[in-house]
Amino acid sequence: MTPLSPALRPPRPGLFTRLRRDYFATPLSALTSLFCVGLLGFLGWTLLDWGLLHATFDPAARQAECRAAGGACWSVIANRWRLILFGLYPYEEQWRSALASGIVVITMVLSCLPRCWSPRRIALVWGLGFGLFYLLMKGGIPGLPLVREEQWGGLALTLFIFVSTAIIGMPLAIAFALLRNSRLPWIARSSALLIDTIRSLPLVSILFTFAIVLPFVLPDFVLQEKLYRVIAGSALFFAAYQAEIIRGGMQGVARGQDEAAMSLGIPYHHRIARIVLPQAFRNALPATINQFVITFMETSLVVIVGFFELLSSANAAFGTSEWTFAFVEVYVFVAFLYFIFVFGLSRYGAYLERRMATGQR
Amino acid sequence: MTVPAITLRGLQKFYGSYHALRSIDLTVQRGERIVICGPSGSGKSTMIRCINKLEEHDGGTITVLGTQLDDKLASIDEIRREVGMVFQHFNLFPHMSVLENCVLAPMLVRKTPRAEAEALAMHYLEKVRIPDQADKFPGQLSGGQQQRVAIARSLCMKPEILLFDEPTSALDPEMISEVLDVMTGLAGEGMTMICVTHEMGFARKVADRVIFMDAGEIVEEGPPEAFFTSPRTERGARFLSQVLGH
Amino acid sequence: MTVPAITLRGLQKFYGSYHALRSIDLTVQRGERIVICGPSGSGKSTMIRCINKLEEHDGGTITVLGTQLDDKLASIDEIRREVGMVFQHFNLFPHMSVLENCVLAPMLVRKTPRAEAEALAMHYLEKVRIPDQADKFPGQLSGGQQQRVAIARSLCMKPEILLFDEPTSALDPEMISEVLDVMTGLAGEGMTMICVTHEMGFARKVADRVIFMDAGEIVEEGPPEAFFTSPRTERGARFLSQVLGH
Amino acid sequence: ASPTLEAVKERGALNCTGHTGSYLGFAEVDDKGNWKGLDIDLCRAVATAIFGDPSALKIIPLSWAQRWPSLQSGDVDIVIKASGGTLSRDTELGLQFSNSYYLGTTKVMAHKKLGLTSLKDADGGTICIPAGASQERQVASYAKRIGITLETVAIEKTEELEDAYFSGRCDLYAQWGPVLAIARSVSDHPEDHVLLPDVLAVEPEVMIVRQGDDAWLDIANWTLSVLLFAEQEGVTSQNVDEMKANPPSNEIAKMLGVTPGMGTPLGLSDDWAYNVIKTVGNYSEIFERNLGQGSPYKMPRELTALWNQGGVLFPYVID
Amino acid sequence: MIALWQHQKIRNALLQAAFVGGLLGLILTGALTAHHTLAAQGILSGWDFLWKATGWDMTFALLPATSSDPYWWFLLMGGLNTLFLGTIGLALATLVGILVGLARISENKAARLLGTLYLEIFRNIPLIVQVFFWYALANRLPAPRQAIEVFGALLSNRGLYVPGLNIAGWAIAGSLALLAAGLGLGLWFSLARRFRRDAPYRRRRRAWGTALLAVILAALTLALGHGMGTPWITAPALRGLNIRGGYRIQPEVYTLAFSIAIYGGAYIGEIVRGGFIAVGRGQDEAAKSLGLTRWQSFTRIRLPLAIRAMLPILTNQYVWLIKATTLGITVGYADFFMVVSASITHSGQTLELIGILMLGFLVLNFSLAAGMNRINRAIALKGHQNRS
Ligand SMILES: Nc1ncnc2c1ncn2[C@@H]1O[C@H](COP(=O)(O)OP(=O)(O)OP(=O)(O)O)[C@@H](O)[C@H]1O
Ligand SMILES: Nc1ncnc2c1ncn2[C@@H]1O[C@H](COP(=O)(O)OP(=O)(O)OP(=O)(O)O)[C@@H](O)[C@H]1O
Ligand SMILES: [Mg+2]
Ligand SMILES: [Mg+2]
Repeated sequence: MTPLSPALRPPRPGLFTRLRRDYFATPLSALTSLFCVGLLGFLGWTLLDWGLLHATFDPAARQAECRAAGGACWSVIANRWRLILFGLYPYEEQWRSALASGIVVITMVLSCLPRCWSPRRIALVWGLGFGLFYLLMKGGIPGLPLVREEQWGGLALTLFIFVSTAIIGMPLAIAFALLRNSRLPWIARSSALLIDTIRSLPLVSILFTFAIVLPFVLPDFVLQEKLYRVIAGSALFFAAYQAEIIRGGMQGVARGQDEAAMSLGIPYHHRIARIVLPQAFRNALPATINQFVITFMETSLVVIVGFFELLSSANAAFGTSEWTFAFVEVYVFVAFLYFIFVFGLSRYGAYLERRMATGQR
Repeated sequence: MTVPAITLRGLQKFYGSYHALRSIDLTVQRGERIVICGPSGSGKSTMIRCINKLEEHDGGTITVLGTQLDDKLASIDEIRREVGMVFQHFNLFPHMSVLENCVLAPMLVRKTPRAEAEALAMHYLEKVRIPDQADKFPGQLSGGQQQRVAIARSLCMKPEILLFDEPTSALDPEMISEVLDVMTGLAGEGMTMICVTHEMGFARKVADRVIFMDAGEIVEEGPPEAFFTSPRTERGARFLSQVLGH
Repeated sequence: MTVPAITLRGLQKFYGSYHALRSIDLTVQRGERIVICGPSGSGKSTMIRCINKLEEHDGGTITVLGTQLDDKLASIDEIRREVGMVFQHFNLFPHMSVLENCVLAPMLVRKTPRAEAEALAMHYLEKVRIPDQADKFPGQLSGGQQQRVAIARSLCMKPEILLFDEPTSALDPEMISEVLDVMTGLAGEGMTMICVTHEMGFARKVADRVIFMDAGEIVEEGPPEAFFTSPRTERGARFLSQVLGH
Repeated sequence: ASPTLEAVKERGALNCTGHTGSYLGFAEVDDKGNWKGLDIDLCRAVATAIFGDPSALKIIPLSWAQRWPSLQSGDVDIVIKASGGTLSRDTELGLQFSNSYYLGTTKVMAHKKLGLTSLKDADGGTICIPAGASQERQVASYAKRIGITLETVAIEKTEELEDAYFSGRCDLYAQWGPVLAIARSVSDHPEDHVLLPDVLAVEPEVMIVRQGDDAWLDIANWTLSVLLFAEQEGVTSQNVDEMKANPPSNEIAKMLGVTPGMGTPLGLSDDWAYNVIKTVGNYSEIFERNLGQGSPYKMPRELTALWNQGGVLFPYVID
Repeated sequence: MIALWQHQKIRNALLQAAFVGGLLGLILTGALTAHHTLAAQGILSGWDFLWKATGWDMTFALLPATSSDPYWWFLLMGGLNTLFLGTIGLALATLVGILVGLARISENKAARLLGTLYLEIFRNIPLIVQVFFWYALANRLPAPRQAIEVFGALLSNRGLYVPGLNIAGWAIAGSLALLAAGLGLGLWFSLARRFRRDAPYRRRRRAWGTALLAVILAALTLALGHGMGTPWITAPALRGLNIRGGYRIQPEVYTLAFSIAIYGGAYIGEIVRGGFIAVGRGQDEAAKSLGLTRWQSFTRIRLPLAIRAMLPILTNQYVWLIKATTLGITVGYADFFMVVSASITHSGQTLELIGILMLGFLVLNFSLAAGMNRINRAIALKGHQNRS
């Protein structure tokens, strides 16, 4: 309110005082601090020692050299990274897979920018990004030989499954949430049962069902590539969870909002699209980000139905006589890849939360 | 103007087994300004929420601007366009700027082009004396300012009737007078208004008629001076003594 | 009684770089009843929250019942026992019945045996006129009743000083008078009270002194009649005209 | 008149089983993402028999649990995935087997420092076995037979399983012979592990198809027969062109399509066997490339040799 | 017709009928097609296999399960294993979660930093990778002869050996059951609606009385099961190749439980943090201004309120974590999913077994959710909570 002259600023405590206040306020707190710092230091040093100081980086090195050095054997990554990243994608065409992954990442980043948040822009970004991805990966036009879906693999496949799960699952989730919130009791009840059923099943069993059982159940003309069936299953699972998150968010929207819109004469679909959902999404943001994180990690479960996504490519990467010993390094590498994406997502979520906190009240 | 703005005949409303409105009869002429008061839980909000069908009524008839409200879906949105409502807690859309709040309904419902809707919105924002806040978000305004935006938002639909449900009771003392001023201004322009409020000063100055409700019934009605100075019922007298007491 | 109940000397408080209290000096004698008023954001809540150290102050001294509040943890808990506080939003513990709310602190802090604590609680619940609600949960009471429980809960600790932070502003008009009645009763018993409120009727009737704050400073203080009829400062006059205007 | 063959031809590719991850020697992925291994080469041979082109093959990676449902539902046309023929697979799952292409024995490896001479000494020990494979049953029944109790650790993924054994979680490791031998040969210290003499079971590995399509099974069987016959007669991918130009015998002439009659009854082209040998090689070439001297594993043929070299494999007569 | 459509009630009825009918139709069509396809392929379909002997041994079972036992018994044991691991995993995860959550809201910056690091690391790496990692680590522990000793427990690559009671298994099972029954009754007495009206002290007395009775009975049962003249407790010790005595927890079990605890702890930690944030400052300030100490305010006010705020989300998380046990297959823990999976390969009855798998998890998770909702309702705050 009243502008403050700089002379009136409170005195800033010195570094020592702050350290004392933050870390050593009471004996218990001091103990906790020491313990935490000690633990962090120990873990950090062990990791550094193994992963860097005693590690082998020479691509030509094999088991004997690596064992002699004592630390991590990054040679396996140097030799097998293309398999990990691209899976069974034809070797000469792997640039396409790399480019496609890049496009997905760019698309994701673009759609995370608040300035792209109008339905039309999002649709444009996604349509373009996804179309390009598909064209590059699948090919089948002059210049780009056809690469069938079962040859896709590695990071590109993981991204593809994740992104399409999200794209299909999100509208489905909204539909589920609205159905469950319906005023009509039978619709609300049966969709509640459906959602709860899907939610309490393990994802593996759903993937298994969609990949393997569905061919028995569906007439042939509905059946598509196994990849698309698996994506459908994973999207359904995502939708069931996300629906509950959105519903939670909708409960957080004051009833007065909907009433205000009603009393302005705004019809149902506009009320949902313009008033309720935007606020529901804000409320549900942390949970939504969490769900995305989980979904990204759970793409690794498609290994159970025989896809060469990141994790099974990694398995194949040490699954050869030369490298069977170096599986820890491969796992660490893959875990690191997952970590980058997921960490990015969760930091972005935190940023959004802060941004919205300042936008409101 | 032979058709009254609002006619309620034997209006009944139940919440489960709780009888919230017990046969309410009321006719409001166009241009009339009505203040409703009564103790908490007496059914004031319920009644005005029935008028634009935020609550379904369980018996009797509601006729608004000559149209009877029934189960037919089409008529209710048409009615709501003509009946504006201002809530106790403002209920502004927090994710839209003040201007967007105001232009949303005209653009979606009346298909007004954006430029025109914005001009209209600015006109009403000026009327409630906050044109300079148009680009802020509701969360950045004080309560009094928010309530004034809510009034402007309702006005942008050019409703025939405005309903107010305790528009000042969520405000700080200093802000109440801002909002009451705006409302008094509107009343002066001949808008049909029904206002639930305990601001007796406002009622005295503006109302054509004061309605006193208790336990789901209209206990007393009449011109404000008569009601405030010599309430006819004992219940009304007791209520007045408590509200004006401190 | 030579030791004053509360002495503030050059009290300073910053929120980040925002200067919320700018050198407040105030002495409250035992048995004195003080009403604090002032526009929103003027630092009223901040000041009384500093008195029982819900906020840390950044400069100056606070002396309560002869003990100076500093960083020593032990002294603060002792002081808090002697200083009760009633909040705008009651802050009852929703998972405990009314009786449990009242006996919790005496049993935990003063080690009063349960039977004795319950007897005491019932005594104060009678004083605030809701002994029959003792077994209900806060969520089942009206706002006015909740606030009265909050007062009883504070009284059960037999504090020397009671602080009220806008105790009636979250209440419906009818309930305000219930709570004000109880407070007036307390004042009559000689309790030391500091009360932030805009209920001018109450201030007139009860207060020994009215303090008017603005922008983190005490702008005016004096006996209520003098302040209400002829405020010395222009800011005070403006504030009064708005609060009393409608 | 095989519906499966028609479907495969219409699709333009054979759907054959791969592995999730890898199965050393039988299905591995090289640096460039290409499949190799004994099972994979057999898939390739069948694909070549049908299309004359080894690339008309889709390797579908499958987990163990998936192989039967995938075959039944038509996701794959044939299962060549180190799987043995069993009664219940034949009668209850509606499957049909080809001749055996590999004879694996289930054996047990032990840490040398335990000083075991046979499985009988290992009473009370811990044994690692692949989960959901036939070894699970074989170990159970063998242990019952010789009257010992073993604690089992069953893990689905071979790498995990072997890591469990080598790191000392288990005293013993029961596995299908070739995998066991390979595991030992690529371990840090092969000399620290001994193969126990016990043979828990003999498992004839077979190619598996759906029941009720005999003509399709014929194609699998004859592809295998041709590979073995070529080995028996000394026809290799190097000399097959010479042989075709001057067939040394009537049988070879017929096999290579010089005299017609080899293809049409099977619904294939007459030179299909020539294509197979030309592109994939005979059985011996396939074996040596993936498991034998040409591979890191250097496995001997043992039972999997031809009948005239002390093994049990044989071709049918081409007449 | 249009008039009919416009009439709300009729329209609602039609819409609902169409929706429910559509769903049912979808399920029915699927079932019929499956039946048709299977019949056409001559695949034996039915439930007879459930009574056949499996022919393999379960790696871990709470009750004996050998190769001559039928499939249904194995499936049951698998379900029990899932329940067993689920209980341990969820309990540990909750414990870790509380620690992490408290660290994250602690006033100590170092603890906050550690909590955040923990969260970001363990939440962001797929559980399957973590399971692989911990299992590999567990296998690299020293052999039994060089076992690490901690507080009388021995840790080796054959498992964790903890001192055990020298008491017959039936007695332990019986006393555990008694304790559980006592706990259940006690909870029921203190929470159930029908006892609400009683005075609190009487309710409390009854609850504690039941609990005490259960403890005494349990102790008696234990004494009965104890062999005369032998020591009560046996400590694990090295004999021959292996460690004997005490209880042994296999590496598969503890790695999996550990991984679930570590991973689930990260998520639950966030829920705990959310729960405490949701309590709002008001209650804490009220407690403070009554002179309650920080500890008293924490245990009496903030914790009980936080638990109420957390419970619904926690239910969700539990349901989700229970499903994480399906990763047992990666380390060879014979959980329900692994048994089903092995049964599929051995019996080939894919559809039936997948059906059983789904049914099992449905029952498990629905009853978990129902139980949690019950508790939630029992401790729900009374009346309207419209103020913070
Ligand atoms: N959704 C509801 N379900 C059940 N009872 C309700 C509901 N809404 C209102 N009531 C009850 O109906 C009665 C009338 O409520 P209403 O809100 O109309 O009162 P009011 O006169 O507006 O009171 P106030 O001055 O407190 O706003 C009250 O007793 C209230 O408890
Ligand atoms: N935690 C906080 N962080 C930053 N600023 C704060 C905080 N609490 C209060 N303030 C600011 O300090 C100033 C004084 O606040 P305070 O709550 O004391 O005002 P008040 O006089 O009680 O007003 P009201 O009548 O609205 O309760 C306000 O401008 C407010 O915005
Ligand atoms: Mg109301
Ligand atoms: Mg305040």
